[in-house]
Amino acid sequence: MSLEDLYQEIILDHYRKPKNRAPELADEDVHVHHSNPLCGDEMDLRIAVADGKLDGVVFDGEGCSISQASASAMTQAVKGRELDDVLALTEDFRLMMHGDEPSRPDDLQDGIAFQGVAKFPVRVKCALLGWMAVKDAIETYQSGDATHSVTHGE
Amino acid sequence: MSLEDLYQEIILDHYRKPKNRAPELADEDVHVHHSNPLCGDEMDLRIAVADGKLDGVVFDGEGCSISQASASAMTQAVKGRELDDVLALTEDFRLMMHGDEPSRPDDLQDGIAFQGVAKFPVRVKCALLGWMAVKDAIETYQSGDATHSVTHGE
Amino acid sequence: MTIDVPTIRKDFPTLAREVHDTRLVYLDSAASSQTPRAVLDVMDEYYERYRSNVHRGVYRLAEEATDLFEGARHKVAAFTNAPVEGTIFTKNSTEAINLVAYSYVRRRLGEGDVLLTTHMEHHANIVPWLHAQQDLGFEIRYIPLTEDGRLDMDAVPALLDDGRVSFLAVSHVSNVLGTINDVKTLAAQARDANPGCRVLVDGSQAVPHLAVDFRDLGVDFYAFTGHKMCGPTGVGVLLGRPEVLETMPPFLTGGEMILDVRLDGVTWNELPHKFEAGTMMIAEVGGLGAACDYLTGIGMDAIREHEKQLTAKALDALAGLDDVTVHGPTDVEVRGGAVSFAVDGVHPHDIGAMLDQEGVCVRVGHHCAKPLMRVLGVNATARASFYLYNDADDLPPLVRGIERARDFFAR
Amino acid sequence: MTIDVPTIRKDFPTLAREVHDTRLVYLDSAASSQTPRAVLDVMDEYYERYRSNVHRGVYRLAEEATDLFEGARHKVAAFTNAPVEGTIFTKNSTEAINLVAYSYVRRRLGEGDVLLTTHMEHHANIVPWLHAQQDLGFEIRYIPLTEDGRLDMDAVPALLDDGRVSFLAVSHVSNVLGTINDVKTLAAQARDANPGCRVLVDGSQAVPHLAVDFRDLGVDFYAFTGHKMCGPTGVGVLLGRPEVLETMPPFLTGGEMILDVRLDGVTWNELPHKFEAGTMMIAEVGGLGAACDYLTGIGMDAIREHEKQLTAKALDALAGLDDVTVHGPTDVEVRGGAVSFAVDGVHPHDIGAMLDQEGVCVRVGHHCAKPLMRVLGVNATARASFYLYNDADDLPPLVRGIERARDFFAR
Ligand SMILES: Cc1ncc(COP(=O)(O)O)c(C=O)c1O
Ligand SMILES: Cc1ncc(COP(=O)(O)O)c(C=O)c1O
Repeated sequence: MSLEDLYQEIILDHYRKPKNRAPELADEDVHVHHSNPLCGDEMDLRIAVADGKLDGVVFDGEGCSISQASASAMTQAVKGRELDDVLALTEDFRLMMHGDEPSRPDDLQDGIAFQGVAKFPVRVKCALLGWMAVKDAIETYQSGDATHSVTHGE
Repeated sequence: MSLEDLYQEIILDHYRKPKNRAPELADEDVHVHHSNPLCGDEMDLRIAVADGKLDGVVFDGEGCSISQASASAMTQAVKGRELDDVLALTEDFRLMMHGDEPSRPDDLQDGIAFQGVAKFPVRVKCALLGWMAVKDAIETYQSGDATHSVTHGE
Repeated sequence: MTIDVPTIRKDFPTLAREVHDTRLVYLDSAASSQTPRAVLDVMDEYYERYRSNVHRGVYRLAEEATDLFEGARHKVAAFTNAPVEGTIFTKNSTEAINLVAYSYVRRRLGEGDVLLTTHMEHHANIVPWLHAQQDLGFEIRYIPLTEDGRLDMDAVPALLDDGRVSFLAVSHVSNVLGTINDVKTLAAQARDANPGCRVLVDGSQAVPHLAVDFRDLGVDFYAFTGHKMCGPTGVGVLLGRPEVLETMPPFLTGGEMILDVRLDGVTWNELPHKFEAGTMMIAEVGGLGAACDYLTGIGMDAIREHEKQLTAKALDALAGLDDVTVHGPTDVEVRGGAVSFAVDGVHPHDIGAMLDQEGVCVRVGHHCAKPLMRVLGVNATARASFYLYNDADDLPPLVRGIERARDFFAR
Repeated sequence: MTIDVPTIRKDFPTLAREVHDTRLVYLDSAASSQTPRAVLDVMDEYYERYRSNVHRGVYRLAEEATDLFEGARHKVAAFTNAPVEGTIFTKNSTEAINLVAYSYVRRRLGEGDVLLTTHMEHHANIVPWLHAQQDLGFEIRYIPLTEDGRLDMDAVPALLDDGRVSFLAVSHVSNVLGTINDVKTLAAQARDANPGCRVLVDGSQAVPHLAVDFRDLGVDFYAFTGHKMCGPTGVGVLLGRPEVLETMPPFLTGGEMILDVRLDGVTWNELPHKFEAGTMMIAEVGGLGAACDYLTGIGMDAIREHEKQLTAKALDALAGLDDVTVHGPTDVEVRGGAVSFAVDGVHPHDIGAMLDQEGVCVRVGHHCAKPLMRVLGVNATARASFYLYNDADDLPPLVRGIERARDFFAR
């Protein structure tokens, strides 16, 4: 698999024009900070919840094209869904990164473009960063907290 | 060089019928204990000094044929000599064990038979044990003490 | 499930050698084993095809090197039925045991605590405790031995009785006596007496020769070394229960084992990386993975059975010699293939030198087990040890050399 | 005294490889160097001809293995002009530094003491001190950097002024900035301020690239690592002044490093063995000896001169690129061949991935120097690093890849 397959047009688009990238979110319920110090990636993710649904989600931070694009695609795929549904979708994405076929390819929306990343083990962490952050944000919300900070390892 | 060269008749003789091997010495001035724990050799050496000369020397202990035979040959070569002369002869033997030609082959007496040991690095320590003990005993005497104990390393 | 030794011997380059114009008979695998071609090939391939550093390299070579390294971790974990995140690479058994000494024993034990060990330990499993004791003042107790060199299990309850034993360090198989210890039972007894007691097993002489199941033993730590199990020099392993490892501070610190370093503090990496500092022995870990494959291919049960039979023959042969005494158990069900012996009136050094003339490599000395030597009442022993590439053809040169030494030296 | 790179390249098997259908351009020697055939041959010969354990074996193979091992010690000592008994083998630089952390710093420093280091250290030369500080509470001070990434020598007197600096830990050459530090002057200054101050130099990036003279530097400890200097993985070195090593307790304990073990006490072995516990990395030490021979054959001065010229060309080429910034000194007289750079708007990960497509291996990330990253105000850098087998032909693929990454990713 070549680099061109990794950096597909869809991914580059999200990297160049990220969706829902912002330093603030109106009605923010939870703010999490995730970092991947081994790569030098840092991500702030904010969510707003309404009626058990993910009403708003924005991310901000620094990282490689894969981590930024994946976070962007993630926000589109999860917005408006039930919280538990987002958790399930996150798990689907995670398994895809470990080489499984996704069970909900349509729901992943542009996230499906990242399937090829599974072939580049060092980049899997990058693609997962945003998804792990949203999962953590929801769990933080469910446990009644408003902020959380996570450092990812190998 | 073969094992037969190492275990020459002279060496075997000293091993089978050691000279000056005894647990005690009349008029003992100094008693040293030397061990070579890596081989499991233990040696007690006793000297008696009269008129600046080595009047008596005996050894006792446990060890391989080389260490026992070498100590036996040593006692014959050093007995009756001036203390400083014994130290010099000891140095000659030590250098021989490191591959040099001995400068006083005749004075070493049967000690010369151990020249071949230099080719068997692991056995050099064995051959040296008695010589190092007599050197230490004289130095102990010269410093005014009566006993000393030494553990040899690599 | 039998072993075809002539075929196996072909895998080991050194065994084709002659010394002193005679066939090499290598009976020193307890000190270090031979290494098969398959292991050397894996290391050569690394050096010749994708020599590079592991982890986080974004280029092809580094990915291949990482696959070799982490793939080997999975192999070693599978080989010993241990959790992958509790499979930590060290340079040898000794470092593995020191890791536990520094990050567990020195952090947890103090006055009033007791560390229990045995009279048959290798220095690697005793000096770290004596050294820590000098600084911390805990008590060390020793399980004594029976006449025939087994642990005296009858003495154990009294040693555990006061509930103060908070660490048990015991070898799985003795490198001098060959004794196989029932470490599973010992670990259970120690925990019965004190639920907080942690157990370390020195498996240096077990993993090469027996099928070891870390999870089944129910111990906290298990150390072994690559160079005795058909692997290369320079690599060892500490297996640890992740729950326990999690609670321990790191040992060696530096690169690779941290997630973040600020001048006011450090975030340790996740298991197992937290305990692997600096650039690891990449080729050697790869080689150890290949050694696991090699041994698995032959079968650990087959190896054990083969060694049992060969050891029985060796014990028989030695029993037939005048003036020769074997240390350790004579029942091959409870012993491995390390056979220490004494020849009346002949120093082990002289036995070893004479055996060398017959092409036979044995180890002589204290075998890094001075306390055991004192118990046996000797300064040194000669030791022949067997592995999968030895067979009954290796026994006549051994017997011949012993007889020659006896006749030559005995006074 | 010039270097014939095409001929030298033939010594390194991996360099003949192609990746992604293009010639491999290995620019990651600061992470780990390639290993020449001559080094591999020595290790293979050990495994194929005299595989056995060292020290005190009375048979031929063990004597040969001991000669390899101790012979290599003499080679390494000569290569760095260090005393043989102060030449200690470890598994890597990190362990060498930890040895000093455990057996010196943790035994001697306490509240009121100051350990002085710098803002450019590799984690190996900072995390051990931070970790010890957590337990012992001494103070750590940092020598700051100038704008162009050199140590700010003007700041040093004030840092030493109160006479409380009792340990100085500094790298000889930076793995990120390439900076060569004047460690001889620093050591003298530290001792002037406090005669009892001990100095450790992390020479991991120096020994591979410069002629290092341990005695001339006048430092107490000097650490380096085999895998960056044409040697194998799994071996490192601590050089130490014997007078200082004598006063230190051992670090790792077990077999080989003791003379005697009684249940009530231990007699440590003589230097250097006191600090070498357990079975050592025998093949790897042999390989490191061969690496010293190999580098000596080419000449360390010639290597340094070659790298200086090549680095100058590389700095020129990068200076000609828009949006590319080089970290660290631009004067090749005071820097080695590690060149870190940033491309505006492109994350180092993406640079590395794109360079891989051109066959170019560079390292991206924090290079185990997080504190330095903070000083530079970045999360990561891309780093190309040069060695004796690189030449100007390797620069066009590097430039091409950087341009491609910039054009592809820059927003
Ligand atoms: C400056 C410096 N110090 C220390 C190290 C650590 O060396 P090792 O990983 O071999 O222990 C390195 C390399 O990684 C380095 O570049
Ligand atoms: C029982 C036992 N424990 C520990 C060791 C130490 O192993 P290493 O020297 O590889 O650290 C050995 C072997 O020397 C051994 O036989």
